[in-house]
Amino acid sequence: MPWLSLTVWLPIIGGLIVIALGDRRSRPLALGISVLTLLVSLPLYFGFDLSTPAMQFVERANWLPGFDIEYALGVDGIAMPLVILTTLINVVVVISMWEVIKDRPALYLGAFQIMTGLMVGVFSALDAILFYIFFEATLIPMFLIIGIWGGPRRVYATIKFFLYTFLGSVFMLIALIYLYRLGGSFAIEDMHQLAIAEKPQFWIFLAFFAAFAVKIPMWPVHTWLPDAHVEAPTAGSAVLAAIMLKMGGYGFLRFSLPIVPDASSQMDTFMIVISLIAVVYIGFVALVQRDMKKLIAYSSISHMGFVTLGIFIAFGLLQKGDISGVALGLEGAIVQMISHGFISAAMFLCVGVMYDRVHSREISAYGGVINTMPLFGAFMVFFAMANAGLPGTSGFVGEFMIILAGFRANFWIAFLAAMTLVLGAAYTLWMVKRVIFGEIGNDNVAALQDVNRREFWMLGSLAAFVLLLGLWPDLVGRVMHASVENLVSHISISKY
Amino acid sequence: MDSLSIAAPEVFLLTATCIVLVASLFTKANSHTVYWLSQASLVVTLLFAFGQTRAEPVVAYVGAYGIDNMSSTLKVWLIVVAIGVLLYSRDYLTGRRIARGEYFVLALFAISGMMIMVSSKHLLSVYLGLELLALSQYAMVALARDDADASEAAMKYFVLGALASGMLLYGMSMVYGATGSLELSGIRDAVVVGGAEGSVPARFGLTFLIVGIAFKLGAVPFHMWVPDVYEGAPTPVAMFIATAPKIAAFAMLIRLLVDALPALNSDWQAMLAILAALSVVVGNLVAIAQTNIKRMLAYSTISNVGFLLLGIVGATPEGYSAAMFYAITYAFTTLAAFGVLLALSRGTREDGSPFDAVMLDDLAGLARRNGLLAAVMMLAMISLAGVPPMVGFYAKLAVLRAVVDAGYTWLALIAVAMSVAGAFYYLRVIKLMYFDEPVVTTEIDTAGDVSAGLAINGLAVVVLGIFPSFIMAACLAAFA
Amino acid sequence: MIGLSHYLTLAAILFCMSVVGIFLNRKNVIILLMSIELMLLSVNINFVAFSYFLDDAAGQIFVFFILTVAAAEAAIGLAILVVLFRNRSTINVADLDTLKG
Amino acid sequence: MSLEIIVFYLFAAIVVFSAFRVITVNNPVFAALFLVLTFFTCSAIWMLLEAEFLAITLVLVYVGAVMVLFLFVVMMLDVNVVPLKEGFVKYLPVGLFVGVVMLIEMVFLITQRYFRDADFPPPPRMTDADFSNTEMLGRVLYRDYLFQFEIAAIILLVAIVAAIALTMRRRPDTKYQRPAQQIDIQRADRIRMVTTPNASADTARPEGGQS
Amino acid sequence: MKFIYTLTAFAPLIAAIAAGFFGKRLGRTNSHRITIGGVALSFLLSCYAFTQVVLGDAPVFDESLYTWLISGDIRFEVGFLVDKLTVLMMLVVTFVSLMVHIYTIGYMEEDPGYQRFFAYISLFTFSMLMLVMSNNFLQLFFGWEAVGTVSYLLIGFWYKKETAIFANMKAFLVNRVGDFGFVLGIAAIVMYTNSLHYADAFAAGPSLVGETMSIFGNAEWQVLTVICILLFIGAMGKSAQAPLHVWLPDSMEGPTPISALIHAATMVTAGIFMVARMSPLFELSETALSFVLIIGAFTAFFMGLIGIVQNDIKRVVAYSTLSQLGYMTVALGVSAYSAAIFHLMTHAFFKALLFLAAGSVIIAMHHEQDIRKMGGLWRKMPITWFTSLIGSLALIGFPFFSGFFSKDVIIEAVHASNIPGANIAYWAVFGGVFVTAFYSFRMFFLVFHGKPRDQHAYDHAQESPKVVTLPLILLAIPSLVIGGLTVSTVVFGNYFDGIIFVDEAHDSVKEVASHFHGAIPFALHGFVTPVFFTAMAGVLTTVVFYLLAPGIPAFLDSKLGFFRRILENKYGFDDFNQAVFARGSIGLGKQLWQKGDVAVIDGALVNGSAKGVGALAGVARHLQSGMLFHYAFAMIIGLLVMLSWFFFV
Repeated sequence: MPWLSLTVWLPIIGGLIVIALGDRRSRPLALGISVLTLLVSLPLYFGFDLSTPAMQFVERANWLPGFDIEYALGVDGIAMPLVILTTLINVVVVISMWEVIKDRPALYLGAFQIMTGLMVGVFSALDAILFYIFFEATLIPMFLIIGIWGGPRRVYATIKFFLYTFLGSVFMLIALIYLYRLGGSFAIEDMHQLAIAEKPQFWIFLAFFAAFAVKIPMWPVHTWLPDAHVEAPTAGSAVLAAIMLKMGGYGFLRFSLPIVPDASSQMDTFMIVISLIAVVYIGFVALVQRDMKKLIAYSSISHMGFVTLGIFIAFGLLQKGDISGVALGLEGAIVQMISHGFISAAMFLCVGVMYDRVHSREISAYGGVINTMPLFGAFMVFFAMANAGLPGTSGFVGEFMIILAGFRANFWIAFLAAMTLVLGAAYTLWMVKRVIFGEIGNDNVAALQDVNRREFWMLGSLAAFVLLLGLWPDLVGRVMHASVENLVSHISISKY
Repeated sequence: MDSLSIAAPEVFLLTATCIVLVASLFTKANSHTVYWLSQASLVVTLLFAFGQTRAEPVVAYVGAYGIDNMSSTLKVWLIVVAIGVLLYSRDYLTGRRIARGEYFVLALFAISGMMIMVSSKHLLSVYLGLELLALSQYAMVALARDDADASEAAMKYFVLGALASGMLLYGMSMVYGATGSLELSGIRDAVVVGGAEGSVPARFGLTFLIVGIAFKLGAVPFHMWVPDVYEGAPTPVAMFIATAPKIAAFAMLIRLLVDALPALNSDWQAMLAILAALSVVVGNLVAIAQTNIKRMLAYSTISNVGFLLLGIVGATPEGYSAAMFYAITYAFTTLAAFGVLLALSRGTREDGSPFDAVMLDDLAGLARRNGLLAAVMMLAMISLAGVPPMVGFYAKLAVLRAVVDAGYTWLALIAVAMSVAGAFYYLRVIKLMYFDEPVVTTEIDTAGDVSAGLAINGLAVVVLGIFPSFIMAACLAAFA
Repeated sequence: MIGLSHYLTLAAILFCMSVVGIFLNRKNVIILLMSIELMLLSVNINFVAFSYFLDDAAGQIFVFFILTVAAAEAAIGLAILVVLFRNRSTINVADLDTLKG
Repeated sequence: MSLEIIVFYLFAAIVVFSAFRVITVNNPVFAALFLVLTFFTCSAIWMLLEAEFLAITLVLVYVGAVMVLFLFVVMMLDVNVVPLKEGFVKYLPVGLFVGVVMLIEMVFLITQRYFRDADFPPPPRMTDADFSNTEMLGRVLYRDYLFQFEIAAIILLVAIVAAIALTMRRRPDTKYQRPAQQIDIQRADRIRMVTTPNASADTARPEGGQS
Repeated sequence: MKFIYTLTAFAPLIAAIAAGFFGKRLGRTNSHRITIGGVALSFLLSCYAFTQVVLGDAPVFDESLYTWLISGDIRFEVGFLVDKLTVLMMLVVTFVSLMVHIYTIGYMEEDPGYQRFFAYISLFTFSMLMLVMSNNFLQLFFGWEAVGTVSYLLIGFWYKKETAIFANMKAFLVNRVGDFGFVLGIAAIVMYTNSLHYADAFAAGPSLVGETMSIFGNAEWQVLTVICILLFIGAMGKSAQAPLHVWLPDSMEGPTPISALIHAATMVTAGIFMVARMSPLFELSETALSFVLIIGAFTAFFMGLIGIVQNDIKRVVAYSTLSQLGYMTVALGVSAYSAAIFHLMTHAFFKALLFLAAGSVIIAMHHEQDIRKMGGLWRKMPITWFTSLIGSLALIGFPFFSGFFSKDVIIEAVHASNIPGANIAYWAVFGGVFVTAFYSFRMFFLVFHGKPRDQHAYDHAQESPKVVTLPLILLAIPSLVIGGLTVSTVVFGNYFDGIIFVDEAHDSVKEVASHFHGAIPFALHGFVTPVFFTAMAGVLTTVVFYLLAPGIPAFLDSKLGFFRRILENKYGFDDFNQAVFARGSIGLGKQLWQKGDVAVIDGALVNGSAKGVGALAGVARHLQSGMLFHYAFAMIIGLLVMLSWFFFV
């Protein structure tokens, strides 16, 4: 079975059908599609061959022979977990908007389904242009989701989001075309084999950087994210944080590192420095946010700083000959992405649960929520703890691995990175203290109803995954070893 | 193949046009007879043109005229786009004091002119085809006789157009003087590569030719007519000018530069590179400041022409086919955008004058008034912005590839950077349609065939974006 | 003896004059149209001269067609002028500035 | 210095002068007349190039038709001539500069350097008594340029259609005669029978009495 | 055995899940039955393990349960190491926990969060067991953080109380500062030994001697020193050593049982346990040991001083805990690991006893915690009074009481040690004895003796129910006897052989052991030491101050108010943290946000460039002037430029 194609196209076509059939039946239909998508994506995990770094479930078809562009899909150990993450989050997100969305639900649900398909496409494309197409195409549904169903400043936020990320990625397009010119192929794996001189490598790296740093996002090109998150509807924020950001990290792993390892190596200090700035600087910024979504958005940036940190300490470690540390950093980055996918989605959905009831995201509009919503409070505290990187939750795993790896590179890298232990706990728990604990803050809070069955299962399933990955990260870890090893072999040889 | 069947589409169309012309005299102002006759003649012409697509390249009429892969493909698309133009125009013209019969007749003449340009193998044929097109267009712009803006636009268009064709002619005369031939093949053989001194007169002529071509395309700094004409002309005419003639102008460019003067490519590559860069920058930048959607689309045209020229800059067959692909897809994408505007332009304003959707704000909340129109417009805008998976992305990809292949990476960087700025104004249209609440909440109903046409047009923007191969294959074959 | 360059120079002078004329004339559209006729004339001189010195009839044929087209162009141009005058009651070039920006 | 040269320079001077006046005079009527002069002298120069037919055509078509059309329109529009001068002087330096630079460049490229007279020797004189420029053109035109000729015809048709479409106005107050309607008339259309209630004997059949 | 150990650790977890998720359905009684059952099972299994490991000489158990993750060549595993140190800890933890569970039935009787509380303390027991039973650093850290989290939840148990939810956040964050160092320490170990497993790390330890790393510029640091100090920073957080002690007094906002369990007996001693566990590493770095010693000494003396001025019954005990933790740390610093663990154990019993007794008083006083409003309670609640007396005597190190043995050994060991800083430390711990005696009996007398200061409360006071007093009694017994029974084996015997490693050069206990001839002679000798006299001096002072001449404290107050204020301000640690760290962070965050993100990045760069483009577009559109001659001019210029091409190219 062409599982990957199914996973890509089922939600896209399903989403179109949802839109076409109109609002009345849209909810069960969308849920069905999302569950079906999840089911067809599961064989990717269970049928995955752990022993090989090669692409698996590969599908190839001639697509644009004139362009030398193939329809080629496949996943390795780096992409596959992200694909599963995408399909999983999709189901949760559909559940999350069940009653919430009233305005044009068919369009809304359909847009999410389409976006899911496109994001799976991003992670499974083996052809650079196919990748680019999916990468860019995801902007359109997200643009509409924020723009149509967003908050009061949605227009500013969504246009900023679109243009920011679009600006970043067009340069990548030029780089891909340039690589085609060098190697005569758009296949990503062929690009990995290319010999590229020093100067072009630098420029290509910069182009990739523009695309992926904006997407992930790194400091200082992060400012679109808080705005987009704040204005997006809950489900939009969840998907944006859970999956869209990962496209940047995935891009670094799939493109920057193996294609231009020498330039990446030259730039690694720079990348590490801005990653650490993201961790520390953004940590402080998150501390003073008054809007819960903004706080979580900043926390996402800070966590993504770990991802880039984990990726780019690889070069310093390679020079030391510390292969084990390299693997630790890279795998840590991937684990961090997966984990953040669950946790940030959960955090945004938690805010959504409250927003649906009180229609405010201001921290000051709450207080003592746990008095009226004990179950919800438990979830919120749990996810907050996970966000703060509590061992036993998935949030800990990636950070721990990256700190371990960072220490091997340089004491101060680990030192600054580890500051997140304090900062992350500070901003998350301070928010929890002000929102969840305390006396009932006002009449709105007093009137709150605890989570209903739908919300319970939505948050509960995410909590289960957070816990599962925290207690047994090897579930994800084992699938990526071979691929990471392969990646290490790519970056450890010069491409000059 | 006998010479008549080589010119069969043109001959048929011209004959049919004359019939339409006569018919228009004897039909009532609000009947659709002329429209259907015109469409019928276009459809038959399309069949003729389609019949030629598999023909062997051949030249007839003492080297004046011929068909090859490029001409047959372009003709098909020209006619397809023209059919769309007429379809979308029909209901607009009803109820407005615009001479309807003449609109169709002149449009058909203009289409003939374009087909002649596309197939020309001779400077004189190029010139005559161009003039046939241009004169029809001048007249069409002025057709709204009571509209002061339309006549101003027509006047500007006319004067600048005449100036440009004067320059083109001057260039032709120089090329003729330098080579002693008016046939494109003769010119090509006469201009010797490498003879630096010897080719100067031809290069001198080339400069003037480029002015003529650039004017027709609307490349900066020969673009000044574009916004004014788009804004001033009645919307159907603006649509007509914005779509099919770009294909014809592209063909003219290929004929004059690639077919006739390939030996001078280093010269025209450099000139076109600068024109392209300027067009992309100016077009995208100034479009941001626009509030009139027609004017905005005009600047969008300018920027897209810049992209089209990028394909030529590389001077490779791939680049030409990329540019050709660009021209074709641009034409039908813009067609969709204008089609929506025309579908919107119905009813009256408060003062009783017919309502024309020309300002951006007229689109506010369109998604709630008519989902189809909004969706088609959105697809067109996304495609023009070059976001995948729309067809506009492939067009941009192809030309960028060509330009990077040719080593003009800096040009590609300028182009994509500006296309991001450009995305802003396309997004603004989507924003107005989808994010804003409508001022007028009445639903908009469109005629069934127009809706179907728009739906197909919008779908084509996506579907051809996902499966562009067959057009691309034809484009590649044109320069194989 | 009169060489080709004499004729070409004469044509170039006419061409430049027409160009300058189009730029300098800010008042009367009709004079713009006349400048364009001058430009076409300069092109015609070129063609006739080349035709003569290349001993090739094609140049003269081209001129023949240019004359034809120019006549048609003049007709349409003047028709537009008339329409314009009816709408605006002026043919002042500087007044044609409604469309801009 | 041969007669040819004198003729050329004389006429060239007139061409340049009159062309200059075309773009500088105030009154469009004068401009048109100077344009006529330019065409005339130009036609003479074409005579030097043995393009007799074109020279005649230029006079006939341009002077006889196009320029008359121009003059006609100028008269019809009855434009106020007085204020047309302002602005001209202001932009003259720029215009002159651009014109002169362009001229220098063009002349530099087209004169002796590239189009050397030596490379383009004048062809042998067509001294045959029965050689006709017109006939030669005719043969070429109708044999080799038939296709283009047809297109030119279409262009003229377009010009006709366009000119009519743009300028012909159906005024609502214009009275037209419709002969068919005039003939196709019924009695009832013209006559209304009126019966007055207090009819007297002498007015009982007024119409009948008249018919 | 694997199954038994797994069950030991997981029984409380299962109970916690049952009570936590299904507490409402189970009801109160069933909930406490299940959790108590779980912990009791753990306790019994711990006893069994004790018999097997200590008495039966079962081999040391060191196996992994499952592989958590593999990355590179580093295996992250979850597994148990059960040796004599572990079983000792297991016994202490499960026993105290069991007592607290039982006590809670009475203490939390009326609380609506009854089931939740049981779930939390069972979860805590599980976490603590995971911590002490770990055989690797990953699981150690897991347990480390888990106990911290449960502590966070329990301090904030009464989530409506503003002070409680402030205290729990503070506790978590301060602990996180410690963890910050701890994680770096683990990272260093992983870096230099390439393993998270204790055994591997200890084996690799000696080979690291002499290896250096650069941290600040070119100054080279001994790797082992860095590792040990980083690890110890973790311990400072958890075991509340100055300056990371600030959370512990505030943690008294939680219910009293958890103060006993978490903030006195078990969790806070995790740091001590950890350092003892890491003795093979710490022994290799004298610098690190000195650091530990100084920090411990400072904490032991100065934190005790603060206890003198506290009036909240629980806070007095809390500062006493700080001080006692300081003693343990001092013991670690002088390589007297066994003494530290020994004191940990005895302290666990008597401090839990003291807390629970305090809780009993609080119940009797209807949740009044101010000792100035108590008095004369000994008549009303004899059991509490008696057990408190035992606890207090143990605390001040009265001979034959268990506290005596552990404390005296520490003081002797410090005296015997030659580690840099031992001199100062000796005077600190010696002085601490007086302080300890003073605050202990100040509280004791104020609460139980003298005249009732609040007659109304006194009238309503009565002895607590059996579920409360039973644990008091059960804890009083070991407080009384455990020291004497075990001192010879645990401290001076070979109990920790092969587990705790002490360098010959540092072996201060050996020096003490040379004077040790059995527990009873040791205790008898205790009556004639300066330490004993000092302690007695402290007790006598309190007798004078608070029983005989209550005017003296007030008089001293008026004379020495300055010192009192210093102590009441806790040396300004809290104010400093609040002003510098809390406000500083918020201020910095605001600056970075408003100036950095909003003004510079977003305002100037992002929106600025967007505005710039917009402005440029606004200007550029004026090129399109609408004038025909300008258009023509543009074309002509374009042509001219292209013509000029020939002259320049």
